[in-house]
Amino acid sequence: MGITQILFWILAAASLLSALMVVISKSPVYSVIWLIVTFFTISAHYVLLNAQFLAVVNIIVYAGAIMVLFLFVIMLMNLNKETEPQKNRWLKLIGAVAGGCLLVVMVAALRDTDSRMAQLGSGNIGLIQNLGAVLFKEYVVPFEISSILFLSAMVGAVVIGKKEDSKVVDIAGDEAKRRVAEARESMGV
Amino acid sequence: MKNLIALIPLLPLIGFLINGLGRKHLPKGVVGIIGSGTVLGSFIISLVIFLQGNFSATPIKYFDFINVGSLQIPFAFQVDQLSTLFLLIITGVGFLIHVYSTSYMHGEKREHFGRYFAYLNLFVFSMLLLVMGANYVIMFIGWEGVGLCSYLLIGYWFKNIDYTKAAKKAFVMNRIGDLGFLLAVFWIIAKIGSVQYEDVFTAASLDKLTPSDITGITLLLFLGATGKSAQIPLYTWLPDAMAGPTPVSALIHAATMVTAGIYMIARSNALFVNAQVTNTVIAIIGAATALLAATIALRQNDIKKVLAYSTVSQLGYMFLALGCGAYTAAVFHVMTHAFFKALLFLGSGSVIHAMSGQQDIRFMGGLKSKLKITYLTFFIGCLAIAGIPPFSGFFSKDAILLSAFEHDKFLYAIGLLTAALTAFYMFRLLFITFNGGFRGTEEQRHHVHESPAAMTLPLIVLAILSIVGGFVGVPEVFLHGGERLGEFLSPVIPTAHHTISHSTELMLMALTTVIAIVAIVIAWMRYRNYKEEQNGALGKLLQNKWYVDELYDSVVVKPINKLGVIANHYFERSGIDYLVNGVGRLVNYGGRQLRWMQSGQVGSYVLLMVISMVAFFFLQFFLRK
Amino acid sequence: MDIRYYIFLSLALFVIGIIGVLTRRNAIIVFMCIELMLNAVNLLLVAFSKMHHLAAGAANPTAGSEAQLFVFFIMVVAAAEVSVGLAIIVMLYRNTHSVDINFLNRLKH
Amino acid sequence: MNTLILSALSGVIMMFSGFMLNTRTAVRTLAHILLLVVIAGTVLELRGTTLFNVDTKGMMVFDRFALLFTLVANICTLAYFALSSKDMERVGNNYSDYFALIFFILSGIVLAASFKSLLILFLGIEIISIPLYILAGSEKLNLKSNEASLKYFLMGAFSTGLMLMGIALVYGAMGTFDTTRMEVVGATPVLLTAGMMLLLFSMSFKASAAPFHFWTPDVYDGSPTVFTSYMATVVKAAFFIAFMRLFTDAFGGIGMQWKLIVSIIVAMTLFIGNITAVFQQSVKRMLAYSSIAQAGFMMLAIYSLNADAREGLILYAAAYSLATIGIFAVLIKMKDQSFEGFNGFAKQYPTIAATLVVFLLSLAGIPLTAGFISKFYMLKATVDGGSLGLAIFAVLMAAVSVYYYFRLIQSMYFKEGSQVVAVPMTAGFKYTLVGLAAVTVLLGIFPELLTNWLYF
Amino acid sequence: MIVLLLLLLPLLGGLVTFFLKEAKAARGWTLLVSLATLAVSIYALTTKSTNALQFSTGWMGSLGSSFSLGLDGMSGLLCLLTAIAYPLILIATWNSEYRKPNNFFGLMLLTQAGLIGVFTSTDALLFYFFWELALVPVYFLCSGWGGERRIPVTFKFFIYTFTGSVLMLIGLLYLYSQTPDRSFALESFYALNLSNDAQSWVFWLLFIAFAIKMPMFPFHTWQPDTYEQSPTATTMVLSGVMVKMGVFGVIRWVLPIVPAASFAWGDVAMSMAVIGIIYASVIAIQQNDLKRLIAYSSIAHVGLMAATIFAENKIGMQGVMMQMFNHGINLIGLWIVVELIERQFGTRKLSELGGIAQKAPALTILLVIIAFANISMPLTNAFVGEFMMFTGIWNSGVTQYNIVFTALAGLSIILGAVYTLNMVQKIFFGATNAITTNTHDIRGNEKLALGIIVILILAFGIYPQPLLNLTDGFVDNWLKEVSISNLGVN
Repeated sequence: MGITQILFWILAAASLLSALMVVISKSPVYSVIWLIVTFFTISAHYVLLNAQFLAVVNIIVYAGAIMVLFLFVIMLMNLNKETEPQKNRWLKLIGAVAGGCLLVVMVAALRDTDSRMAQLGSGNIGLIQNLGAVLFKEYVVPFEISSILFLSAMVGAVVIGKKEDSKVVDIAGDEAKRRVAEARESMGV
Repeated sequence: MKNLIALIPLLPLIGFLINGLGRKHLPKGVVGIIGSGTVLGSFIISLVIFLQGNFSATPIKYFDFINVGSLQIPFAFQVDQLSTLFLLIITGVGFLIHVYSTSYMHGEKREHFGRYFAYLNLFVFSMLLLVMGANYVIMFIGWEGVGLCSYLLIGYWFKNIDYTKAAKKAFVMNRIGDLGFLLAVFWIIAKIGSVQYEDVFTAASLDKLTPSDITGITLLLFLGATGKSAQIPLYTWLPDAMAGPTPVSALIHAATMVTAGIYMIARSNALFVNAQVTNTVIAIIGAATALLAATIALRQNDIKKVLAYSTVSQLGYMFLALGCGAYTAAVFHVMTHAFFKALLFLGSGSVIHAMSGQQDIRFMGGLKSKLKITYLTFFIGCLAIAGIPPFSGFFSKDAILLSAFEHDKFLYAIGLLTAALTAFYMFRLLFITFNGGFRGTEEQRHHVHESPAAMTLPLIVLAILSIVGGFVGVPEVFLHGGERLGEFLSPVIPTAHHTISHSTELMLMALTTVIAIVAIVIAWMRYRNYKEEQNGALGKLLQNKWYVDELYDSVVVKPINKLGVIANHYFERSGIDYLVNGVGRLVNYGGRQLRWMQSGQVGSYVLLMVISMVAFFFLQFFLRK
Repeated sequence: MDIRYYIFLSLALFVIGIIGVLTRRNAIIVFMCIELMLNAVNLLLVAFSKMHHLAAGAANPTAGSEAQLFVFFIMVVAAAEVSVGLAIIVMLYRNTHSVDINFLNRLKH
Repeated sequence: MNTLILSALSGVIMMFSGFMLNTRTAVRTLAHILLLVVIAGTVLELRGTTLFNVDTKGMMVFDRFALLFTLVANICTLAYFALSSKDMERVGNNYSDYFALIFFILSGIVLAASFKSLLILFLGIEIISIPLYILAGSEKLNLKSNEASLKYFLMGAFSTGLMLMGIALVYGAMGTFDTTRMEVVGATPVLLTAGMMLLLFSMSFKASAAPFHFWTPDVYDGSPTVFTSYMATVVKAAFFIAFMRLFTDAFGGIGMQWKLIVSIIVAMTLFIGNITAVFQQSVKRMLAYSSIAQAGFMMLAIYSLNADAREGLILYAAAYSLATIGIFAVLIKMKDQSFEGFNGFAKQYPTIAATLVVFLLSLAGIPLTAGFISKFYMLKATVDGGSLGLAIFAVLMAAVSVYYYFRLIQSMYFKEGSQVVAVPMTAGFKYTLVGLAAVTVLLGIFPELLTNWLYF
Repeated sequence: MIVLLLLLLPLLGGLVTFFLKEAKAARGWTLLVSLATLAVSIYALTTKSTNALQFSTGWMGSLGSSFSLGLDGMSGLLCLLTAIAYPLILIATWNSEYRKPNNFFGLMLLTQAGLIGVFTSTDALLFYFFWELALVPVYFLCSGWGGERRIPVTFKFFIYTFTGSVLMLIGLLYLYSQTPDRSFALESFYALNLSNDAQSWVFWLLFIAFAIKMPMFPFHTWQPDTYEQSPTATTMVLSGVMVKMGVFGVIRWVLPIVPAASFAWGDVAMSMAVIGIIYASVIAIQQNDLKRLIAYSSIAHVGLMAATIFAENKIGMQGVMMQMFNHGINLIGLWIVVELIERQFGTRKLSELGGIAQKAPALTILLVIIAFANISMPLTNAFVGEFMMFTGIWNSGVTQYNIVFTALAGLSIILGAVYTLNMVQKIFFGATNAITTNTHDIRGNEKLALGIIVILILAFGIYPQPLLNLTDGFVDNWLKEVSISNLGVN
C-alpha cells in the first residue's frame, strides 16, 4: 500500500465523516461548515487524482462562492440557532433505513463491476491547459449553451427576488395578499 | 279448384277485414250479413268439394313461405277427407253460430258489434288454416291464430279486468302447449328436414325415425294438444274462458278450436301409431281428464261452467279414443260433440239471454214452459251427450268405449263411470234450470221470453244434427257395411279392425245405455225440485274444482313471480348491477384512498421515491434472472 | 486504486445526501444535501475519467477529459441552481418566516 | 440549430424589452413576432436551410424527429401565447421576463429533442427546469405558488442528482457520453444497468411517471394556472421526447434490461393517474392527474420504441398539448375552477363549450380526434411489441379516464348554473380555440399530415 | 359510390342541421335527409351493379387502413332498417318539442351516419371509428334530452360501452399485428390463421364489446336504465337499430375471424345468451315501468339472436337476419306507443294506466298487433325469424346441447306471452282511472307511423321471402368462412 492509497483511505474516511456531520448537525451553520469541510476533502481527492483544475474550481466555486452564499442566507434568516423543529423520529428512522437499503442494494449490485484501476497521481488531463484546450475546441457549444442557463437563472433571480411593486395593484395581487394573510393565520405564523 | 280452395279461408279473412276496418261505419245488419255470409260461402265451397269428392292428398302450393337452403316450407293447403270433414264442421257450425250471434249480440254498440264479428271471422279463418294446412307450420299458424282469436274473444268485454285476465290465462296456457308443438316441429325438421305431412308420414313409415324420436315427437305434439284441447295438466283455462260471449264459447270452446288437438293427432296418426308409450300416456291423460272434469261438473252452478267442464270431459273421451288408436272414433266424437255441445251452449245462451244475463242455475228453474224451443233442443242435446240411443252421442261415445274396452279394461271402466257422471250432471243441469219453480227475481220473471228466430233456428238445426249426426258412423253391428265414416276417412286414417265379437259389442252398448238411464233417473229424483244443496266435504272439494287452480297458483305462478322478484331485486339490482356499479365505486374509493400518498410533504414524496427505487433495484438485480 | 472503492465511496456520499434529504426539514439543509449528492457524482466522474484515461493509454491522450469537463458543467449548473434555489427559499421565508418544508402542505391530495 | 439560437436570442431580447417597451401590449406583440420568427427558422431548417453553421462536434443531431418535435412545440407555444399570454399579466409584474423564460425553455426543448451527448441532455433538462422553478413561483404573494416552486425545485434538484449519478455510472461503463456509441457486446455491465436505471428514474420524474410523479399534482396545482398550462403540455412532451431519444439511442440495445421495469412504471402511472383523477373536485387538479395518466400512455412509446412509437409520440405531443392548452386557457378565465364552476357554461358560451368538448374527447381518446389517433399509435406499437396485457390495461384505464373528462362535459352541458361563470372572452380567443379544435379534429382524421413529415 | 352516398347523406345532412336554428326547418330538413337516405338504400338494394356497392379510397395508409365501404346482404338489410327507422321515428315524434331542436336532430343524423358506417365499413379501423361515432352523439342525446336520472345513467352507459369498445380496439389491433400485409382490411382478417390461444384472446376481446352493445346477460344492466331515461326518439334508435350493432359485430367481426375460438367458446356464449333470455323474461314480468319492460324484452330477443349465431347454420342465420330487421321494426313500434302514452298521461307506470282501449281504439288495435308481433305470433314478421332461429339452434351441429338450448330458449315463447299480455292488459283493458279518463286517440302522424309499421309487420310476416333472398348469398359465404372444415390445422 503506497502513500497515495493511505491518503485515499484517510480522505475517504474524512469525507464520509464530514458528510455525515452535515446531516447530523442540529445547527444549520454547523451543517454548512461541515459541508465546506466535505468539499475540501473532495478537492483533496481531486488533487490525488491529479485533477488540479477541478480541485481549484471546487474550492473557489463551491466552498468559496456557493457555500458562502448559503451561509449568508442562513445568517440573513437568523437560522443559526437550533430552531429546526424535530421531525417525527419514526419518519427519520424510516428515511435513514430506506437510504441505507438503497446503499446496500446498489453496493451489492455494483460489487460485480470489473476491478479496473483509476490512475492516481499521474496523468495530465486534469491540468488547466489540457482541459482548457478540450473545452474550447470540443466543448464550445455546450459552453455557450450554459450561458442560456445563466441568463435564465439571472432572470429568475430577478423575477423571484425583486420585491413586488406595490404600485401595480391588480385583482390577482389583492387576491393573493388576502390568501397570504389567510395562510399565515392558518399556519399560526 | 286451387283458387276455389283458397277462397275457403279467404272469405272469412275478407269478412274480417271489412268488418274490422268498417266497424264504425257499417250498420249492424250489414256486419251480420258479411260475417255470416262469408262463412256460409266457405261452407258452400266445402260442401261442393265434399260432394264432388274432389279430395287432394297432395298439397296445393300457393307460394314459398320460408325457403332457406334445404328447408322448404311452402304455403300450401291439403284438402283431403279429414280436412273436409273438419271444414264442414267448422264452417257449418260456425255459420249457425254467426247467425245466432247476430241476434245474441244485438245489444252491443255498433263498433263493438263489428269488432265481434271481425274476431269471429278471423277465428274461422285461423281454424280453416289449421285444418287445411299441408304442413305443420301452416297448421301452427292456424294453431296460434285460433289461440289469438280465443284471447281476443274471451277478453271481448275488456272493461272487465277479470275477463281479460281469463283471456290472458287462456293464451298463456295455450302457449305452453304451443311450445311443445314447436319443439316437435323442430325435432321433425332436424330428423326429416321437412314439415310436409307427406314427407313426415312417409319417413315415419320408412323407419327414418328411431323409436325414441317418435316417442319424443309425439309426446311433444301431445303436449301441444293438451294446451289447445284443455287436457290435464293444462285444462284450467277452458272453464275460465267462459268469460267470453256465449256464442264464442259454443264455437271456439266447444265445437272447433278445442278439437284442434284431436285433429292434429288424428292427422299425425302415422306417427302416433308407432308410439306406444305416447299412446298410453294419451289414453291415461284422456281418461283422467274425462273423469276429473266430470266430477267437477257435478257441483258447478254456473250454467256455462257446467258445460265447460263437460267439454273438457268429452275432450278427454276423445283423447282416450286417440290413445286407444281409435282415430276414427275420436273424429266421430268431435263431430257429434260439435253438434250437441254447440247446441247446449247456444241453448244456455238462450237461457242467459232470457234471464237478462243471469248464469247461475240456482236462480233459474221452471223455464220449461216459457222457453219451449230452448227447452226442447236443450233436452235433445242432453240426451245426445248422455249417450242415449239413437242420438248422435250414443254412437260416437260407444265407438270410443268399445275401443277402450278392447284396449284396456280399466280405462273402459273409467270411461263408463264418466258416462254415468255425464248423464247425471247434464240432467242435473237440465232439471235445475228448466224444472221446478222459478227462483229468479220478479223483474226477470217478467222479462223471460223465448229468443228470436235468429237464435232459435240455429238451435233447431243443431238439434236435428244432434239427432241424426250419429248415423254417419253407425257401427257395423247395426248396419252391414256400416262405419261409413271410417271408410270415408280411410285414405287418411287406416281403418282399424275390431276384434270383439258382435255380441259383446251389443252387451256393452246395453250396459252403457242402462247406466246412463239410471243416472238420469237419479238426477230426476234429486233435482226435479231443486233446493239449496248442502255441500259435504267432497261436495266442497268438487265445487272448488279440486283446488287445482290454487295448486297451480302456489306451485307455478307464485314461484315464478317470486323468482322474478328475486331475480329483479336481488340478482339484478343487488347482484349484477351492484357489481357493475361496484367497479365504479371501487375506482372512486381507490381514488380517495390513493390520496394518502399525496400527503403534500416533500419528505414523504422523496421517501416513496427512494423506496420505489430500492424496490426496482432489488427487482432488477436480485429477482429477475 | 481500484475503481470500485471510488464507486463505493461516491455511492456512500450520495446516499448520505439522500438520507439528509429524507430526514431534514430545513429547506436550506435539504438543498445542501442535494449539493452533497452532486459532489459525490463529481468525485465519481473524476475517478472514472482517470480510469478511462488509464485504459486508453497513449492512443488517446485526451481520453477521460470529457468527464472532467462534465464535472465542470455540473458545477456551473449547480451554481445557477443555487442562485435560483436560494432566491425561492428567501421568497418563501419572506412570506412565511419559515424554511420548514413540513409547512409546505397546503397542496395535497 | 436555427431554433436554438433564435429562441435564445429572443429570450435575451425579451429580457431587455421590459426596459424598452412601455406597454404590455407591445411586449406581447413583440413576443408573438419573435415566436413567429423562431417558427420560421424551424420550418426553414426542416426544409433544409440552416441559418447558422455551428459544428456541435457530434453532440447534437438535428434529424427530422427532433426538428418536427421542435416545430410542434413551437406551434403549441404559439397557440399558448395566443390564448393565454394576456392572462400572464395577472400573475405579476415581470411580464416581459415571463416571455424571456419561456423562450429559454424553448431553447432547452431544442436541446432535449436533439441531444446526442448526455451532457447536452443534462444541460437541456436544466435549461428547461430552472425557468420552470421560477415560473412556478412567479405569483410571489401566493403561498401556493411559493410552495409549488420550492417543492418543484427541491425535488427537481434531487432528481437531477439521480440523473447525474446515472450519467456517471453509464460513463464509467462505456467511457463516453455519446448516446450513439453505447453498443454493448456480450453481457451488460452492471454499471451500465445501474446508470440506466437511475436515468430511467430521473426521466420518469421529469415526465411525471409513477412512482416518481408525486410533485406533479402539487406543483401543477400551486403554480399560476397560465404557467401550469405550459408546464403540463409542451414541457412535458419535451421531456418525453428526450426520454425517448435517450432510450432509443443509448439503451435501445439492452431492452431486455428495462422492459419489465418500464412496463411496471407504465401500469402504475396509468393506474395512479386515472384512479386519483376520478376523485378530484378541482378541474385544475384533475388536469394535473390527467397529465399523469396521459404520461402513462406516452410511456408506452418508451416501452415499445419502434417507428410507430416515434410517430405516435410526436402526434401524442401535439394532440395532448393542443387539447390541454385549450382547456387551461378556458380554465384561467373561470371564476370558480372546480367542476361546479363549469355548471351552465355551455349555455353562456356555446361555441367555447363545443371546442372544450372536442378537447376533452381528444384527451379521452374518442375517435375522430387527434387524441384517439395518438393513443391508437401507442397501442399499436405496444401490441406490435407483443404486450397485449399492457395494452388491455391501458385501454381499461382509458375507459376510467372517460369518467373524469366527461364530468366536465356534464357540468358544462347538463347542469344548471346560476350566475355568470367566467370573465368575458374576446372573439379572437374564441376563434383561436375553434382553430385549435379544428386542428385536433383534422389530425384525428388525417394524422399523416403530421407524421409524414418524419419521412419525406 | 352508392354506398358512399348512403353514408354521406346523413353525415353531411347532420352537420348542416346544426346550423338550422328554426325548429321547423331542422325537423323538416332531417325528415328530408332521412327520406333521401331511405330512397338511396332502397336503390342500393335493387341495383344490380356490384361496383356501386363497393367504395374504397386511401386513408391512413401508413397505418394499414383504408376508407373501404361495402354493402352485402347483411349490411344492406341493416342499412335498410336504419333508413326505414329514421323517417318512422321522425314522423312518430313530429309533435314532440325539443329544446335546441337543431342540435337534437343533428345528433340524430350523426348517429345514423355512424350506424350506416358501422354496417358498411370493411376496414377494422374505419369500423371502430364509426362504432364510436354512433356512440358519442347518443351520449349527448340521452344526457341532453333525457329523463330525470339521465346524467348518471347515460354516463354509465357510455363508460360501459366505451370500455367494451376499447377492448375491441385491442383485439382489432392484435389481429392487425398478425396480418402478413399489415392491414386492417376485413379480407386480411378473414385470411388469418391464428393459434387457438390467440383466437381465444381475440374472441373474448371482441365478443365482450359486442355483448355489451347487444346487450347480453350479464353485461346488460346499463340497458334498462338507459332506455328508461333516454328521450324516446333516441331510445328507438338505441333499441331498434343500435343493438343490432352488437349482433352485426359478432357475425361480421368475430366468427369468421376466429372460427376455432367461436367453436370452442360457442357453448359458453350460447349458455350466456340462453340464461339471458330466461332471466330477462322473468324480470320483464316484474316490471311496472313500460320502458323497462320493453327493455328487458329486448334483451331476451337479442339473446336469442346471439345464441343462434353460434349455432352456425344456414336456417338459423337466416332467422337472425330476419329477426334483426323485424325486431327493429317491432321495437320502434312499441316505443312509439310508449312515447304516445308518456306524452299523454305523463306516466309510464303500468299500475297507473288502464282502460285506454275504451277511448283510443285505433291505438289499441295497432299496439296489440305490434305486441303480438313482439311475441312472434305467426303471420307477423317476428314469427318467421324466431321459428328459423329455433330451428337453427336445434339443428346446430356445433354444440351438443342444441336440444337443451332450444327448449330453454323456447321458454321465452311462454314468458314473452306473459309479460306482453300483462302489459297490454294493464295499459288498455279494465276500467279507466283518473289519469286515463280523458284519453284521446292517436293523431294522423302517429297513425301513419304505426300504420306503416303494422303493414311491414304483416307484409313480412306473410311473405318473408324477399328479405330471405336478400341475405341468402351473404349467409352462404359466411358459413363458408366459419365452417369448421375451414379451420385448418392449428
